[in-house]
Amino acid sequence: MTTYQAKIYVTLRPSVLDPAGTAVESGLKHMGHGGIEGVRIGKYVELKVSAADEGAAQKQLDEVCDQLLANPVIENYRFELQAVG
Amino acid sequence: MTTYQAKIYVTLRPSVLDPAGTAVESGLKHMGHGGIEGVRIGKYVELKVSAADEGAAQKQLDEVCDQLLANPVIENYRFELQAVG
Amino acid sequence: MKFGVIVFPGSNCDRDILWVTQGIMQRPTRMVWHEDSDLSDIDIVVVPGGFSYGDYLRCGAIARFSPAMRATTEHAKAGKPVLGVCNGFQILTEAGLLPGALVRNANLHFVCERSPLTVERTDLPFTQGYDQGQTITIPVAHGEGRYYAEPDTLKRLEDNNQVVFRYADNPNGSLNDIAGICNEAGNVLGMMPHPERASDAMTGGTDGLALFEGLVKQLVAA
Amino acid sequence: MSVLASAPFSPEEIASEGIKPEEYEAIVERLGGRHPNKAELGMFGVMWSEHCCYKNSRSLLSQFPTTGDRVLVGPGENAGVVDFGDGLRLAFKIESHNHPSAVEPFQGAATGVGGILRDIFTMGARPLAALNSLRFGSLDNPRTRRLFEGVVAGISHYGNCVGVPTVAGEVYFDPAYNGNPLVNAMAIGLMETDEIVKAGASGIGNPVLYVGSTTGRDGMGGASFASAELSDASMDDRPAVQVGDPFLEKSLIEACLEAFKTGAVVAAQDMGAAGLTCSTAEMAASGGVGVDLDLDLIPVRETGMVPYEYLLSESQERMLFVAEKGREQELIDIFKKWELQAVVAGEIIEEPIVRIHFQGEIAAEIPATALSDNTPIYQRELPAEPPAYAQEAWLWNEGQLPAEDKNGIGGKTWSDVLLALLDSPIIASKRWVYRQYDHQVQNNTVMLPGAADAAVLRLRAVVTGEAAPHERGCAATVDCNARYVYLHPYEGAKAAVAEAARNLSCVGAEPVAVTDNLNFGSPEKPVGYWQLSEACRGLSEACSEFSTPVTGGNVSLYNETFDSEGNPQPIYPTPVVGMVGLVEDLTHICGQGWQAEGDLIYLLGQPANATGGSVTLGASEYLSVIHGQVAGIPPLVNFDLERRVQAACRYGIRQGWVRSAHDSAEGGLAVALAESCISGGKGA
Repeated sequence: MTTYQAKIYVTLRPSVLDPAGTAVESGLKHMGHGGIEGVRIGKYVELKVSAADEGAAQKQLDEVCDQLLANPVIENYRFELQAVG
Repeated sequence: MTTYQAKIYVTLRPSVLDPAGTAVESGLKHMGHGGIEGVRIGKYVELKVSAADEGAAQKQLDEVCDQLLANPVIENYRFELQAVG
Repeated sequence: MKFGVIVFPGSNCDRDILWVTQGIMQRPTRMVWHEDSDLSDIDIVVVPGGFSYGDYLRCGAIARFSPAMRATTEHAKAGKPVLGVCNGFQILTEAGLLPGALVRNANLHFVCERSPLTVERTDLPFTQGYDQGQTITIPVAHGEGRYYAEPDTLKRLEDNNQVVFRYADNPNGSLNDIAGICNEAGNVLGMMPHPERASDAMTGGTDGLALFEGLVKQLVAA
Repeated sequence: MSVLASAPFSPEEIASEGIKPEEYEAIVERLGGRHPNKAELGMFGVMWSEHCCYKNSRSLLSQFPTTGDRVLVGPGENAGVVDFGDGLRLAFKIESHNHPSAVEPFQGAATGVGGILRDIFTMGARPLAALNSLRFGSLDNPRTRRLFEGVVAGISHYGNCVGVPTVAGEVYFDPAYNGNPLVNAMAIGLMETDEIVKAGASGIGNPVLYVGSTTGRDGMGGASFASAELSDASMDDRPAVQVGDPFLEKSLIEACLEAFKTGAVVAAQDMGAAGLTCSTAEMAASGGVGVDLDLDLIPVRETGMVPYEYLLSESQERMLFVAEKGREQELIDIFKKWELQAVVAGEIIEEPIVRIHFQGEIAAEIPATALSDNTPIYQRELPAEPPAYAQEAWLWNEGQLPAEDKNGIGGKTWSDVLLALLDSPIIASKRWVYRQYDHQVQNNTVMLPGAADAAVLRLRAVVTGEAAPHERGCAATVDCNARYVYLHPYEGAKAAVAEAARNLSCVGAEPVAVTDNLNFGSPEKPVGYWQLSEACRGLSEACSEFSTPVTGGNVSLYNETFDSEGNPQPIYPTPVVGMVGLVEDLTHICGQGWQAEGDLIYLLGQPANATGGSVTLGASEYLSVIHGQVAGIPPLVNFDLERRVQAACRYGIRQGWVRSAHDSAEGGLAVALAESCISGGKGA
């Protein structure tokens, strides 16, 4: 079994309104940071998964993301895997 | 002026209790995903910043993270910049 | 002797405080819009509960940069009283007027309850109306009220006797059961429970009124 | 050649808009013989859905009593308004967000709260409180638990952030709702403007103002979706879920009330289900005028949207105003202060049509009434006799129960029975739920959740902070025992109104008016229509008997789920009754908990062993939890006795003789006594 460090990025689907992003963007403008747009806020998850090989780790991670980490109705996800031991 | 696509990762400092991460970890165990530990949940922010050059973009982003996106008492941040136009 | 209540677009409890200070105590109170930076006519600044700027990112993260909050920082530096309630407490920590941070409740749920608190010190304008160690019941209503600070900050708080209220039945996992703290000078108080919701017998409980009355008595005497 | 054959759309395309073949022919006739284009077809599809035009229920709703000396605004406006004396006028309404909550529980429920709050402040009233009525499948099903947690979190998020206290409600769990939860949200507000703001447009040439949030593709076709049966396939309708922004809505409340007080707003309408289509059509039709609107002027959040998407989008937190010509800039400045969109997007025209422009061309042109009043109305036939399931259930009688004696029944002692009842999710404490709602913000909550049979609120102008020149308050409740309605729609519906009135009387409030949310299965099936028709008959009779007129509400039909073999399962017929009551003097009210040792306990009304059908174990929670049976005829309502008992209870409270009062509902007398003990922290 190998342990992999996973970095998962869960983001709102483009067509879904992002109230948090809008609020931060207008807050930045109030603070004088004019040159910033398109603020979108999502979740960043780190975890360790031990699996037979990278393929198995990927398969398990897909399941974990679909079932729990991401809400397929309004979110997309992608992840990076790195063997650590 | 160049526009840079920024990807910012805001994570809780290790010393801070992460109830959301713990809840996800125990949820995964209930769902039969035994081989997963060390779940930590943070924020992932995407935005576009237009600046004279990469150095200026980096400086502005540090300010934005220190002032707003991350609370230094409980969070660390890092980001990646990529020129897009 | 005038109260000033700061109003952010997302403030919800600003009018609840106005009801206590002006409706019940008949004290002049001005509602200060967040873009207004003139507090020269104000004796006691109150930063109320609510969701200042929608606070989806982090409670109080944006509010601290508003003109009214910059003026409040000067007000505090001049030794004048500042009271931060719930979101107001979060804003005071984000603005650096009080140490530590308020993070998500340990059970991940918003909690609205009547919470028993122990009064830890009564030598402050805010708490002179209570007895030392008295238990009072004040409503709490928050989703991010768990007080957190680094070990050394926590130790300094306890050593300097800056903990003002402690939960008798911790609703959110705050370290050392901290419900409310003050700065070293003792003129800035931040607390998660809502004293303005326990100041009117009609809506249950008056344990919170003594806090507002204490402030007025102190200033009128000074 | 039939109209359908020459249609520029395939039968599937027409059906996908929720339009039946004969309805398509009616559309062509309404358009003076020409075929609709894609945008117009979509507009008809959403406006002729049950959710918007009540085509299956309108004839049944017309029997409801809707007038009374306290009723200032009845059905037809965004909310009903009643007069509480001393210049206090209360706006209130209930609405459902059942289907969006089944697909995305958090946002579905959150936007349900956002929508019902908009119905209140669009009348010129500041929202004072929210209530909700929720129903889920059985709790041992993991999907139910996820739906339940998501819905409660969504309501908590939106209500807490917008600063409106959630003060009362009900939660039921029953396998009949597996996969099709019911999320009914009710709101109450206090009028702040002198004139009640109505939706009817007027004044040819007056500008039409679009205010609030930007428009995107979210929530496409929410209304027709709300009336389509939910199936596993509908899980792919994913983009049909709107996302709410409670922070923006809070600014919208302040901006709208400020705008109304200028007197420059002629009419206002919330953009709920069917967004721009519904608001333009209803404003034009109810004003007897036309609306000319240009989509190019609408602030958008996404690029490349086509008319179909603009007109059907259900982006949240948006409203349509008609402003007095010349004073629109005054209104735009108010919205700019609150950092909200506010643009002139069209004007009122004399011709009673809705004309939509897009990139210089006419994208849609439809007679306004064709969209909102002149819609198909279905008169369906009542089956000759009650369905088999009902007739069979009515045969049940107490003789069929196992033998019992003073110690217990069926091997259980009476204490075991009581503990089992108190443990049933329907009866058990709902503290886990209301603990997540801020129920004290605005400092007007006099009775806390769990402390009494209804919420009691102080009525005062929140903004100015002065003391109220009166001691008046309002009480509110939402009630419905759906098992009673399932087993006997007529008697069950009467019982729902009676229970709501009883709950108000138990806190000392006089019942005043009703808003109802009818959650039923498909009316196209005999059982579904029998349930709907009989329940409406019962509701109407009871509302007249208690002189609590109906000032509006909501209908959600086609609430059915498909089990794995694909056969449709209708939910329990659930006519939720939201009722508001007047508290003359806030110092003379009471809760449900015992107050002091030595106080005497009285049972008002029927003795425990009364006969004649008013006191029965039929359709009871006891029968279901202990004996696993859903059968029998529910308790019959005796209106005369009910009125006298409630009057005696209210009078006793007002004299200060009665120190607590509690109505006997699910679980009967034993549970009622237990609840008063738990609430008061004393034995009995």
